[in-house]
Amino acid sequence: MPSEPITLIKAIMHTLDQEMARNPNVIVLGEDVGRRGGVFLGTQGLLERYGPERVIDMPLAEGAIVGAAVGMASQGLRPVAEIQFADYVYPGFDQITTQMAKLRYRSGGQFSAPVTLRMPTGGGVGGGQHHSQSPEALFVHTAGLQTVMPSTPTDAVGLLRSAMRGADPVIFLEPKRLYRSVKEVVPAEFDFTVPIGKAMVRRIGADVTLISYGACMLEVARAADEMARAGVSAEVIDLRSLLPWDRDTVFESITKTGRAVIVAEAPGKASVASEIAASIAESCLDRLRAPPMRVTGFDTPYPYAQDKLYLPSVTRILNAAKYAIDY
Amino acid sequence: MPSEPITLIKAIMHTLDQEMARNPNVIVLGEDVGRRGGVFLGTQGLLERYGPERVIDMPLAEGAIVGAAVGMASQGLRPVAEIQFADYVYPGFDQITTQMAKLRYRSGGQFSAPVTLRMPTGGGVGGGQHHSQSPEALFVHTAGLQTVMPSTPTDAVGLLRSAMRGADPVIFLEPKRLYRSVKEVVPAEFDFTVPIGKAMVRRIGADVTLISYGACMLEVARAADEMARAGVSAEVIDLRSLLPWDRDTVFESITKTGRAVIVAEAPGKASVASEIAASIAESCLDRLRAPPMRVTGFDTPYPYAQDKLYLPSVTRILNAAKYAIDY
Amino acid sequence: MATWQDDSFEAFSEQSISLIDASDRWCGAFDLDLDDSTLIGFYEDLLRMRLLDERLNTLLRTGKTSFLAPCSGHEAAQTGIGRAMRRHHDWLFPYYRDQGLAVLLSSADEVLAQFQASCSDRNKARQMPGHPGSDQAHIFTVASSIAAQIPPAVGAAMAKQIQRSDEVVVTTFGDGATSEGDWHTAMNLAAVRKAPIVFACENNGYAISVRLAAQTATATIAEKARAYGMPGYRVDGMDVLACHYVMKQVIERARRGEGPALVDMAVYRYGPHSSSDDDSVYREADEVAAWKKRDPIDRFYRFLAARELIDEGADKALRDRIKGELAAASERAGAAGTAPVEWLFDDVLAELPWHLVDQRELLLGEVGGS
Amino acid sequence: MATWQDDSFEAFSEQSISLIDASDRWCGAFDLDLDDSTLIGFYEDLLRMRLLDERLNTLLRTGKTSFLAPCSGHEAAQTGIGRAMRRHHDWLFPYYRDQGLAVLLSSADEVLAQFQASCSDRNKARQMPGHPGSDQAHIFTVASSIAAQIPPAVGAAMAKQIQRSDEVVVTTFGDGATSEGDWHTAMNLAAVRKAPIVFACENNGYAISVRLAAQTATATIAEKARAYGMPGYRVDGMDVLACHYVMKQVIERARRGEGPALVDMAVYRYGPHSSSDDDSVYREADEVAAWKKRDPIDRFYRFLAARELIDEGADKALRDRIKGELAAASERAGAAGTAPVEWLFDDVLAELPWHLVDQRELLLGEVGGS
Ligand SMILES: Cc1ncc(C[n+]2csc(CCOP(=O)(O)OP(=O)(O)O)c2C)c(N)n1
Ligand SMILES: Cc1ncc(C[n+]2csc(CCOP(=O)(O)OP(=O)(O)O)c2C)c(N)n1
Ligand SMILES: [Mg+2]
Ligand SMILES: [Mg+2]
Repeated sequence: MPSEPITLIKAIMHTLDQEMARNPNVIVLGEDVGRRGGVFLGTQGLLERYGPERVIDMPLAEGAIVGAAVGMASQGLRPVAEIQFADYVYPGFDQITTQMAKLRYRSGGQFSAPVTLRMPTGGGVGGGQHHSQSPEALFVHTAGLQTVMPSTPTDAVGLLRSAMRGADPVIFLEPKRLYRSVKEVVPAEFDFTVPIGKAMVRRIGADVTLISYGACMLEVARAADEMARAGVSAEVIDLRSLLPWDRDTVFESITKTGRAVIVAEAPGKASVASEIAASIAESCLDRLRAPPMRVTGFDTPYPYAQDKLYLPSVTRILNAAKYAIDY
Repeated sequence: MPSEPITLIKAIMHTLDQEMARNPNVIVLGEDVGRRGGVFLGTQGLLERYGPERVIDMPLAEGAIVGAAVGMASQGLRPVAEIQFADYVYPGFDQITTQMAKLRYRSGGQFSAPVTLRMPTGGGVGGGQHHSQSPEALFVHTAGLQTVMPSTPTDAVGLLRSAMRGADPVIFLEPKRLYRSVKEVVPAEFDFTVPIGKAMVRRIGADVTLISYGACMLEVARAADEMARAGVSAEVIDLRSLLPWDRDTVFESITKTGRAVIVAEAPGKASVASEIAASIAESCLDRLRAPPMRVTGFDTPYPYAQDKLYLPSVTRILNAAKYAIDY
Repeated sequence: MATWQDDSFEAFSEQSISLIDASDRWCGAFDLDLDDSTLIGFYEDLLRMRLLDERLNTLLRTGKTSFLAPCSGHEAAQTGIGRAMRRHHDWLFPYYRDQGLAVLLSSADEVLAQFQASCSDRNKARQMPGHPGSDQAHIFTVASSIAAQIPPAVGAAMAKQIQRSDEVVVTTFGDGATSEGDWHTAMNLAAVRKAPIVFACENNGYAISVRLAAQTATATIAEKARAYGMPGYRVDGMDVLACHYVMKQVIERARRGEGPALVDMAVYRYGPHSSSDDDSVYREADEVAAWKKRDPIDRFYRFLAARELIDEGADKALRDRIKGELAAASERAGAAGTAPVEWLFDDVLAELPWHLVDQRELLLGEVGGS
Repeated sequence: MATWQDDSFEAFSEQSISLIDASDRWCGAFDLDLDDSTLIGFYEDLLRMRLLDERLNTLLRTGKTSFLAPCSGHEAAQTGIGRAMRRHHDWLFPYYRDQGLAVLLSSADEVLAQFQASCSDRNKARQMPGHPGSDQAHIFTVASSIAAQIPPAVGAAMAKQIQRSDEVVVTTFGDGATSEGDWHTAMNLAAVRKAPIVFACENNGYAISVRLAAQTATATIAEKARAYGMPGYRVDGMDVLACHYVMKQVIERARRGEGPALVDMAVYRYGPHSSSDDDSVYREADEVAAWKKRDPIDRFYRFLAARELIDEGADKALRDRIKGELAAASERAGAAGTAPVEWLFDDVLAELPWHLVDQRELLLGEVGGS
């Protein structure tokens, strides 16, 4: 790992590089992952270093990408497959749900599919309906998968290592809006990992808990700043893992604040935000001083002209928090 | 419509027949929908009556089935496409989310895709992981779709008519466990419809609201019976439409009972049950006397040997209701 | 004379089909049956496509559009396709690199309005640039997902059969698209149903950075038609007449109810994959230069010049006129204004359900809209 | 003599490949090089598959299994495939009608344990009957979804390349499966990567009720290989020797690194699609009867009898022995007991996350489990 600050996408690239160097079973596959180094440059330099047998430019077929990764994983390899944009995962969805998620279960544990499936997600980049989607709910709903989304370079390193070294498939969602927005020195130790299933309290507070993940952590942080200026103390939780999610950290915070605002840019209906809100309601009712509020993307296809308006804004977060506090 | 009592699957078959007779634009397509009449006989007799141009045995490819239906619908036809089991919808998932759900939006309303996409869902029939799934959450999460699931022959008629005559795509989920379990005389009037978005209060009660849909209505009814015997009065709501769902009916009931138990056999994480629970918590907090409880399928792939144990049992529903009442 | 009553061009020919030879002369086995003004029209179409890319690049630089997948190098294919179709009658199910073809079948106004996310975009500025669509011009609105237009295209063709319409469907896609599952499901379905559709591959040998040899083990896309029992034609995609005549043949064959065909047009992408791409990372400048020597516009200019249908002065005048027209269309698109906030919610469904009404209210409250 | 150093059988031959002629004699262009005990072994395999279906039908009637997709009529194909593979070395990625082949490669005990949802099922009784799998026997556990095994099969073959293993992957599927998108994506990928895999189609001319002519516009499945640049072979699937020798050739070719192949075996499904189907609705009894005249077991019996390798007595003794073995295996599966409740939760992930621990507790509380 470089000792200077690096971006989230560079953190991913370096982690892939290190893991490939360390473990000859690691294979990278996807569209344009070779000479092009990935359209976001997440696999830059890997082809040159590890050759075309381990860095595979795949035909344009997500079903083949996911399916081949499953087959490789079933034979002891450690594939890291890339879907160019999360919006294009659907042609591979059958392979995800039928094979990747269920292979261990249906074979009674004889076979497993420890694939790391990387995909850039989320909007705010002017990409319209097919370069902006956040489909995490579909994966969280599908038993047999683990789903994570880092919001910092350090977490990207730690979660990607956990995914690539773990026993089971991981949907590794990359908030593309953050790819180059933050730089950070990442831990140098080769054994540094972020365990799947653990959230991170980004800011300690007392009045309201803001729960989010991925790119929305930006707006959440800004909202918390504004609230601080107004004398409201917000606790900020970055979920990092969406399934399994860190119930303990969230419930502990709610016990303290009595208020929850869950922020995510995916459409709200039957979403991860719904899941968290429902769980809070189920388990923390007597500690709640206000309804658990969801601030999510609208239940429309992702727009183009109103790209920025679609995303949960700082205002929308503040309004929800204010509602909870004034309740 | 026959004047004697008919099953849910017959209700579907007769409705398709009537609508085909009435509207030459109605086309039925799917695997084995022709001579075989569908593996559950939902399209029995249609080929003989309407010929192979309007009743189309499709090649074994769900992407082609959904996609062709979208293309037909864009040209003014009214396709009713069948997915043989909901578990096999995934190869067609890209066509659903990319085309069917988004065509109207992305074309600014120039084109639309009023496809009715029928599929048998749910477990309890010994079908194991690929003949038992309940993927409604995936559709409810996808903006641009309407999703319904009838639990009675009458609602099957009414909702199918609404779907086939409406302006937009409808995911029409058929609880296969109920296909032949109940018989009912269905309304004879040709104009009888059940509007999409309206729930039905199946039983009026005061102490707790049981909210469900599809095949679980069976266990919910049994649970309500048992509760009645124990002196507890349960209100029972059959959602029928999962998106848009009938917020008014549900919230009104919660206002009265202060308690909600949401029952669905799909896995619970990021599910329709989560959505309803989160919405209740968000909007009815001050009226809640207990946490909104979810009784759902387990977050595992659908099992085989423990088929019946997977489904929300009467006991599990009663325990949740008891918890809410004793809270 | 080319007659469209029989298969004048042979399917699966060893050599790719050309009608303009190395010295830029007609080399068809039949007589050229297009009149002079039609030939000039072809040239104008070719030029308009090239100049459209130029205009779009200007709009990019000035921030008036945000994305471009250039069509330069594909003009002969797109002109050949468009001119073989009955305009506003046959249907196009295009992909994102077909702005040239879209202008030919609709208008510069329609396409530029889409590129500029203008209030005058028939598609209500719902998508990123390069995704036109027009019910009036019979163009199915583009979606970015590769091959996703192809099953609906077949469905539309099946609808035409059922409706006893003589409209034919043409769907276009790149070489990379042929690897997708739904390309296959659609090809297979079309052949089984003998649907009136033509599959036109703008085969530029790359899917972003991935070369054809990493995309498929066949030498051509044309031969893939064998798997479906339909004819496949390999065509010189830098030869507008070859593209046109082959497309015309298979479109009219489809119209007669004789089933679908696959046309594999060997073109080249002069520019990067898109305005977000850097193609120098994965291909050599030499290769680009070699292809440019076969430029379809230059070639056709020489073809016309040899017939004394054009000269430098006329060419210059034509270019100026087209540039003016494109600039004016772009002006009009800009002048129409931008999309209103409410459009975020319209058309999710024909009627907004309660949750969208609520969400619209929330947003309008926030941004102070109507 | 058949040598596997060259392509003895020609790809895309007009006629389908047979090695047993109409009078049940060897008609190969090379000498039969299987010794007598191997030939008898083939016959035993064929019989075991047929008798397995019989046993399974009995189990169905007595409620000891709940579902069956019979393999009767497919025995020559399945025996030919299985005998061409190196047992416990090469990998099978099968589909739901391959119980016969699975027994050949693993054992009757393994397969019957799966059919009976026994505690001794290596797959922990997780699926409906007819979905065997065995890490030990190198059989990838079946999933019901058509064609879903095919991309993973190619991935496994790619793994063998990377691992410098000489294991070859064989994947089987029906004619209907060739219409799915992922059949295509996998075929294409395998050819591009020259992966050591053989695609074996058990082409029975029906996908449930849908005839091949409604499934594809090609006359054979074999010719679809052309779209991928791999050889395709059309084989008489009722001729166990033809199935065997062709499979052997392409498996060894793949092992030598020469790439994948498609084998299209024309078989017939004697029974209904499955125990839930009524095939009389969509096909004529005549057709079934006509195919039964070409029964692969009868034919091979006569072939062996002509060589004096079998007679009625030996046949009867063999059948009795196999029946006994199958009955005993079924007994053992039954005796092992049924799956415990906890199995509902194991193996969702290697370690159960909190929500599954909670759910397991909930269920055990309800049913009074451990
Ligand atoms: C389903 C899907 N996967 C991936 C992408 C990302 N992507 C956009 S264009 C492209 C390459 C397409 O190549 P080709 O079909 O040859 O068309 P060309 O751009 O060369 O004209 C890719 C991979 C996409 N748009 N859709
Ligand atoms: C993706 C998918 N779609 C539909 C089905 C339902 N289905 C089960 S078997 C079958 C027919 C398969 O036919 P074929 O591939 O020819 O195999 P055969 O049964 O004839 O051996 C169908 C449609 C399925 N299992 N998976
Ligand atoms: Mg290309
Ligand atoms: Mg078959």
